[in-house]
Amino acid sequence: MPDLIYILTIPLLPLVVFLLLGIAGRNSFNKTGGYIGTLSMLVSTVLSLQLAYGYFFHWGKVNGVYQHFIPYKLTWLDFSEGLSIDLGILLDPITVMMLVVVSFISLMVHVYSLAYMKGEERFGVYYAFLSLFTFSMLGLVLSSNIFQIYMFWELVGVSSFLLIGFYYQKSSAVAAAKKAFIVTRFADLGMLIGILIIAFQAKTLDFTLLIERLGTPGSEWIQQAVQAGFLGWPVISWGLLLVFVGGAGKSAMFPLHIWLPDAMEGPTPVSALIHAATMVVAGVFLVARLFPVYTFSAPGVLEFIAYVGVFSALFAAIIACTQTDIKRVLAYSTMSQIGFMMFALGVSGYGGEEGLGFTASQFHLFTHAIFKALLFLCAGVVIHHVHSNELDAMGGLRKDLPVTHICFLLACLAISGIPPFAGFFSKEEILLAAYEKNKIVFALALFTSALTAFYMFRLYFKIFWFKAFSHHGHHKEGSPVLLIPLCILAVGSISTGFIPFGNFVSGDGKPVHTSLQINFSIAPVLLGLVGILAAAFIYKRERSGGNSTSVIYMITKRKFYIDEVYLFITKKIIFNGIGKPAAWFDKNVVDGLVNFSGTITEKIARSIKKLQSGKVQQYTMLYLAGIIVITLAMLYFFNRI
Amino acid sequence: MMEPGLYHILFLSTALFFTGVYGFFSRRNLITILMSIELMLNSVCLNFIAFNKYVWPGKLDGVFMTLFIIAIAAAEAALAIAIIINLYRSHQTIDVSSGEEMKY
Amino acid sequence: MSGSTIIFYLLALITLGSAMLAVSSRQIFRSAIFLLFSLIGIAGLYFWLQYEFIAAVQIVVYAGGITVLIIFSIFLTAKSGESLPKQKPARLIFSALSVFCGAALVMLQIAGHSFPVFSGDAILPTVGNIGKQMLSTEQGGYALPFEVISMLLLAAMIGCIVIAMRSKPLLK
Amino acid sequence: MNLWLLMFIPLITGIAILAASGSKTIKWISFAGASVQLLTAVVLAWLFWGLKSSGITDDFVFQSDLQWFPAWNIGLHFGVDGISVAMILLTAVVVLAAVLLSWNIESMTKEFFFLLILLSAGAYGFFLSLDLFTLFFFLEVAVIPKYLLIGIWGSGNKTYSANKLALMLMGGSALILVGILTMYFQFPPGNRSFDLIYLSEHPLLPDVQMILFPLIFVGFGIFTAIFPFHTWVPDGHSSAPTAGSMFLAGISMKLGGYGCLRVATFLMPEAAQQYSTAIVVLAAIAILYGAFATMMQTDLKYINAYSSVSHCGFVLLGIGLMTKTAITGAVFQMVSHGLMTALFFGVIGMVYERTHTRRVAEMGGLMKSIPFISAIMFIAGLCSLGLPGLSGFPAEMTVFMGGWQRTETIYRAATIAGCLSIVVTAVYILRAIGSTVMGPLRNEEYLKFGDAAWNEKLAALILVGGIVLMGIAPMLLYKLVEPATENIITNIGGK
Amino acid sequence: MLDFFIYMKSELMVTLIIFVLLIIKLGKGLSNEKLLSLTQVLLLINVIIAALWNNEGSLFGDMFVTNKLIGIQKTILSLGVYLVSLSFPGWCRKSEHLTEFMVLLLSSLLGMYFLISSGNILMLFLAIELSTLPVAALANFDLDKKKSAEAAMKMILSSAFSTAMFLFGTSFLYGATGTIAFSALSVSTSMNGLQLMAFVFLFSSFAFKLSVVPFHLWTADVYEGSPIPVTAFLSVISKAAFSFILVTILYKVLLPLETAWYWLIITLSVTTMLIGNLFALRQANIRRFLAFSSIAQVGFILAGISGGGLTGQTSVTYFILVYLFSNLAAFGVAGVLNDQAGIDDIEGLKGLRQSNPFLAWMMALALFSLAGIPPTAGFFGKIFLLASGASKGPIWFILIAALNMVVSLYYYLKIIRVMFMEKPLLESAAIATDRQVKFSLIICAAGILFAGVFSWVYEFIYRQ
Repeated sequence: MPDLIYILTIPLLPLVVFLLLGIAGRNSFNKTGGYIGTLSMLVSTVLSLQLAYGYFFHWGKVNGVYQHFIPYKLTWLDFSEGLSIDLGILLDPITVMMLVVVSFISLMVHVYSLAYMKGEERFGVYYAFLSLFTFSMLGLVLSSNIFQIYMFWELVGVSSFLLIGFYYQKSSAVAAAKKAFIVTRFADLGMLIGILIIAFQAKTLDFTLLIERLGTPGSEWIQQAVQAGFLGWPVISWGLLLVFVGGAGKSAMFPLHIWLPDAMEGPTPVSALIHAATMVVAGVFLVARLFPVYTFSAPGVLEFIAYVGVFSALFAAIIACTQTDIKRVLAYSTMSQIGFMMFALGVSGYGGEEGLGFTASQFHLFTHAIFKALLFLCAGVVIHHVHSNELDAMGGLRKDLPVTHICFLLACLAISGIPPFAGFFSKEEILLAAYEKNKIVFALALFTSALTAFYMFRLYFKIFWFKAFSHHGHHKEGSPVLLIPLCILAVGSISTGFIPFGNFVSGDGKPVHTSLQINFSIAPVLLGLVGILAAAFIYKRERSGGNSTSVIYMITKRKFYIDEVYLFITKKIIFNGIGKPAAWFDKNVVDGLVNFSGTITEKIARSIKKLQSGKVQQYTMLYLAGIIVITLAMLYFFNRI
Repeated sequence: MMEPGLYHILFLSTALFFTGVYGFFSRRNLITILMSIELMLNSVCLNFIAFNKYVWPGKLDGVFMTLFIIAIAAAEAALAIAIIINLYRSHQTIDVSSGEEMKY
Repeated sequence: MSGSTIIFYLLALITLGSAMLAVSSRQIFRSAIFLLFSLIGIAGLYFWLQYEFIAAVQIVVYAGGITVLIIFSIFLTAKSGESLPKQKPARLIFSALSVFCGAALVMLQIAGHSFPVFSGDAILPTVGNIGKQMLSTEQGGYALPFEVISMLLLAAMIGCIVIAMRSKPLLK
Repeated sequence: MNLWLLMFIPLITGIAILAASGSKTIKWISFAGASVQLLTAVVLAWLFWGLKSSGITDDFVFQSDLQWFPAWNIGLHFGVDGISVAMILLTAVVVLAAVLLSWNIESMTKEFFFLLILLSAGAYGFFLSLDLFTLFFFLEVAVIPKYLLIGIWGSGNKTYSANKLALMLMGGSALILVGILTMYFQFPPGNRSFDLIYLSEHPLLPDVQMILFPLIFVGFGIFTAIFPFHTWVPDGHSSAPTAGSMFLAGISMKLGGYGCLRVATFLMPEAAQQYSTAIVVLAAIAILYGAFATMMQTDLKYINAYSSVSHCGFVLLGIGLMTKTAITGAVFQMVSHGLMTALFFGVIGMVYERTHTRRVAEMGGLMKSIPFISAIMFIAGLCSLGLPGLSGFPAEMTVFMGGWQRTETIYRAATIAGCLSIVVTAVYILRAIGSTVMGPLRNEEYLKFGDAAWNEKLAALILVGGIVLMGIAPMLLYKLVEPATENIITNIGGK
Repeated sequence: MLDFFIYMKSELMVTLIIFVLLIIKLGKGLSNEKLLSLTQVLLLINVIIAALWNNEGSLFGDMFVTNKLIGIQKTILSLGVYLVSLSFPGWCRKSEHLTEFMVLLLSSLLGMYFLISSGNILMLFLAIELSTLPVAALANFDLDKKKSAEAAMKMILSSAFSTAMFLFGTSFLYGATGTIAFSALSVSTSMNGLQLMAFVFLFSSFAFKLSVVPFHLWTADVYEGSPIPVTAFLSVISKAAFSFILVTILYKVLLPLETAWYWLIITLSVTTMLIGNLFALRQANIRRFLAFSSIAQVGFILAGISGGGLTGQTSVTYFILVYLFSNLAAFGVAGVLNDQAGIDDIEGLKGLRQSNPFLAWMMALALFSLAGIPPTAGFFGKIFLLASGASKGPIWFILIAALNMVVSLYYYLKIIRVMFMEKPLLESAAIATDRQVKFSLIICAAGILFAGVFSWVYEFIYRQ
């Protein structure tokens, strides 16, 4: 094993760039900031690839099992005996895989943004934020400590906030940024409490130790943790459930998904990077990271995850069918795909063939990152071209944007699970894993998969077909800088499916055999094709979807009124029900008491002013009265002795 | 009736004292108030003499107290009358209610 | 009932009676005269107690000095025959009440207290004894109070002069 | 190191201010004094560190004991442990920033800076003292100048606020006074002492503790805005001039926390154990209630003031939980909140000087006109909502971590309440920042604003530096504080 | 014989000054200006004499006793009178009867010397009268003011009443114990009905002079009506002297009644603080305000007295010193304002900071000291009083006392607010402050600032 300390440079390079551009990006590096950022990203990517190569092919495997390595660890903050936040690097297959994904997609987005964001007033700042995000995300995937993950989790959240709110003068962007941050923060609350619970049960925050204690079958730690109960569930289950809530927040699982569509207010490359490929899969990554713990300490939670995942997948797919904003459709599709990854984890077992779900989930994560980034970047080109997000403003663009058209089509095929594109392989594995474990989940997933094909091609047709193009004929497709990333990603969408993923990534580090089962694949592929055809049929005419009056359509279009429910809870219950009374209470009761003590004193003072009547005889009468009273008191108290 | 003795004199002087106090409280004319004070001081003198005579004749403390009280009473009365006369000049009355300007 | 007893009660009656009249009479001049009677009554009691020197001082200072001063000031400040304004009944009642309480309290305490019986040689309050002690600086001497009271009288005199001999007319 | 140095520098600065003339001179003198003090504080920390790492195990070092009132056995007993050093550093930083941000004070400059320095002297003395009387003396020194600062240079309903602040704080110190006097007279004549170390070695009877603990704790608690005695905080902070708010929230509220820890808990461990449930409940109420009340505020200073109530609740929570981790967290939170809130108030002051309003609704899009100030405000806000990498995060997390070590339901519930507040915090901070710094530009006039001047920049950078340093390297502070909390914990017999 | 001169040096000196002044008056007389300077010089000498050669001893068969503490107390009184003579040159210059004024003032001072040195009830009585009657006359010295006449009337009548009460009580004490000497009384008093009653009557007279509630009612009216130097004298020097003698009476003479007077004192202490504070809250006149504030202060003095022993004695003496500086500074400022601008009401102080920063800061310092705000000496004074009270007192007592400090802070701050935070009514021009007043104020300020922090002042008193 080589000296791995150089891994530190992978996340630190973007950090340095962030600091440089953050401090001086506005003035000195506003123009050149993009190039600095891209260059550093390139270095990071190369290093990641090199690491991945080394890990997977050279030194990572010992005795046929991929090992955990902790090449670097620094105690960042001590809490107490055994509990400390360490900043460390944990290398295992999923880390390395994620490292590659993050740095690679980030590089693509960096390059793409060079052209896309050109001429922005805050170009340098944009790259600073992008670098901050990349740093945080890299830090997240490298984390060796559950609290470290939480830290980077928060940082990721804030960089997402900054990037969504990049157009800070747009009220909707600010609102979306706030919404994204607050919703995920709320989820993080769950994660935090979950961490507290787990830390208490395992007496450690370190992943390696944690997995050793709570992720090893039959360990006494598990027995202890399972014994203590709260509301009928073992405490550890609660803890893991809460941790999952954190993951669900970032990964936009129902019902914490509401921020994701709004987050599309950010610049499109940002959506590609954060809200499609990397950050939103953090939840999946987190569950995968703690997978042994889930499996052995709280299998019930895992089942729950499966249901949440598949429901989210279906739910999002349904909504995606009716949305008219290109980016929102993609956002819902992202949500849906993450649902796939989630339930894949949920139906997975640990080790051997049982662990297919795990591998499939990670595989899908990998392929999805590539084709979803591609979709977004294409969408960016389209939006750039028509200056609108609305599908109604588009149509027939295949002549104007030939490269984009092709790339988009490839990506759509990939996501729809049409062989031989990348999505097919990963999705197939997921479905297989679900089929073996849970038939209900499998059925829903199958349906969702068909729906995916339908709405993706709805999008595709609406953008590129069925409309005479007239108004935007004069634009060129864009600079090569814009197109190169598309092409690279398109190649990725085609080719990555062929990677024997199971050899590299699995729950226990041992290879999983993932052979393609042709007879199993027939159904999903056919269903996918049906979806595509349906889309082609329905949307070939302009201004289709005339049945927009039907109730179901309306409900779907309004995203099942989830936003309204949230609005009701926040505005009516939290603001008016708690905040206002609290403020009122403070102003009137607590403050009122303070003021009241003042007024009452003044009142008393005023009411006894008559004592000082100005009449000398009254004074002396009081004098005598005083003497009499005191004498009586003295006689009463002291004369009896 | 009993042979008069210490207690008789003490009761007498107490009565006298509180008669003075009553006068102090109830009169409106400043000079009559002053007169009431003289009554009170006199009763005290009587007390001292009675104690000196009946209880502590070994020393003349009571007598000296009385003497000095009488002297002080004179000085006090003189000063009080001067002040009252001055008040009369400024207020044109010696009713005690004239001096109620400062209050509360 | 011996003569001495009769004399005591007579004196007591004069003293207390005229004192009460002095504090209740509506005629200020009469009040002053009743005060004089009361003071003379007390002087009589001193005589009865065989404290002749004190009795003499009482008559000279009080009856001769203070009463005259008061009468003069009555002349200076008001017409002698004029009857005094009536006090508010509430004030009278409260005064009487508080005074009654006070007197009752004190008298009860006096009645409840047994004073010790003196055994030893009594010093007679003769002029000689008083004079000797008054000027003695030794233990039991009263030279210092004597000096102090001289300062007091001086101060009182100066005060009286300044206050009573106001030269300027009143501004307001 | 002679701790008297830390008292002399403000003293000399104060005298120099009184002797100087010309507002520029006065400002530079104050600046110089504050800078030298900061340097001294840093040197102190350095030497302290050296001493600790050389294996000295004394709880308090650099002690110097001077008889002050021998008749009462009162001494000017100075000494520091890690907590005091941290607090002194905090004070030095905040005071320097406050001086810098008062550069625009033109009326009664001399008095202003003198009072500011006097306040700081009070705080230094308070943190240095190991004698309860001296401690109390310095505590009170640091009250009335605040009244004047608010009343004279403040804004809004200032007399009301100043009165409320002074009276409530003095009320608190009255309780403390009663407590320490009674404590003093618990010992037979000849053995009476106000000395902290002596008292910690001769604990009071539990019955007495049960009476005195609430007095002293509530007394100090008022300084830290313990519910329901927190109402001076919003009014006082919002009416105060910038430097006043900075000092109030940054340091003054820490006096209370420090006192609760150092006097109440440290000297009366049995009672502290008994009352810890009550403390924790009150703290949890303060945290949540403060946070919810903040949500409804529309004035930037009120927002920060109420959030201070909430944040200082963490200090009390940490102290009430009485585990080593939680107490360390409380100290962390004191330092963190001190820096962060001072920064926030400083920024609000900068904004107010330009916009002449503090109402959130009347601002918007400031990022466009004053990017530097906006960025600083952003950082302050992020720190407030506990972003990793800034100081709020380690502080809050340490408290939570410590809290969870107490297994009783009520402590767990309180800890969860604390956790919950970080969401609410996010809501109000983002609301505030979203509609001031971000959002559409409300007023074209705003474009004419000049961005931060050198003094503002310097002040902001100093504070941000502190925040970031603590945020990325909390171990530094931890190493400083840990032996002290260890000592407290051993004394009170907690975990 | 030398003893006589040394023990009575202060009394003799004051008598000498009185006679010097009278002789000058009998001669050609001097201009007020010169007379004032002369008096000031003589009083300064008096202060120095009072401060030096203090020793323990007694004269005239224990009628006159002195010791080091009494020496210090006399020094404090002398210093107070010296400061009073410095503080009100405006009033003094205008006065037609300055010699008489000074003579009466000094007579009263003489009375106070005898008061705190008295060893016998007769001396006590004479000293009380000697210290009170001249002040009653002085109260009338604003001859052309109605209020002054009213004040003098109220003072002489109520003090005559209190004298009668004092004597009435004393007569029974004499009757029950057969002695008027303190040394004999301290062993022959005992707890029985008559003596307790006699004690209450006797005590009421001290309470009256100290304006302890409910015997305080004359205070505000007299303070308001009297000439301002007299008010200052009354509120500071007279209170000081009577506090000192009350300590002696309670600690030494009436020791057998301690359990009784202890509870009386703390009850009255609490009542006095409360009532004084409540009345002070709503006063508009500066002098009335200071009157009630001084009543509240007396409540604290009583708290200190309740502690007993050396600490009680020391803390009371020390507090009186501090109180003297603080209150005289306040009265000094009030005097200047009254004299130069005719300001009598708190409203008149509006914006004083802008028009007269020196006066405003002096006033503020004085008020802070009165309120017990560190680092002024008032803080230490109050705390030591409370500590002395706490040495015996129940916790509720100390709690009420401490909370009363907060209430009192409210009204002191009210004045601060008026001076510092309100706009001036008119563009009131700067008021010329006499150099003497400045000097006096600076002495007071120095006292306020340094008598506390420099602990040797307290220690010095403690070690006597």
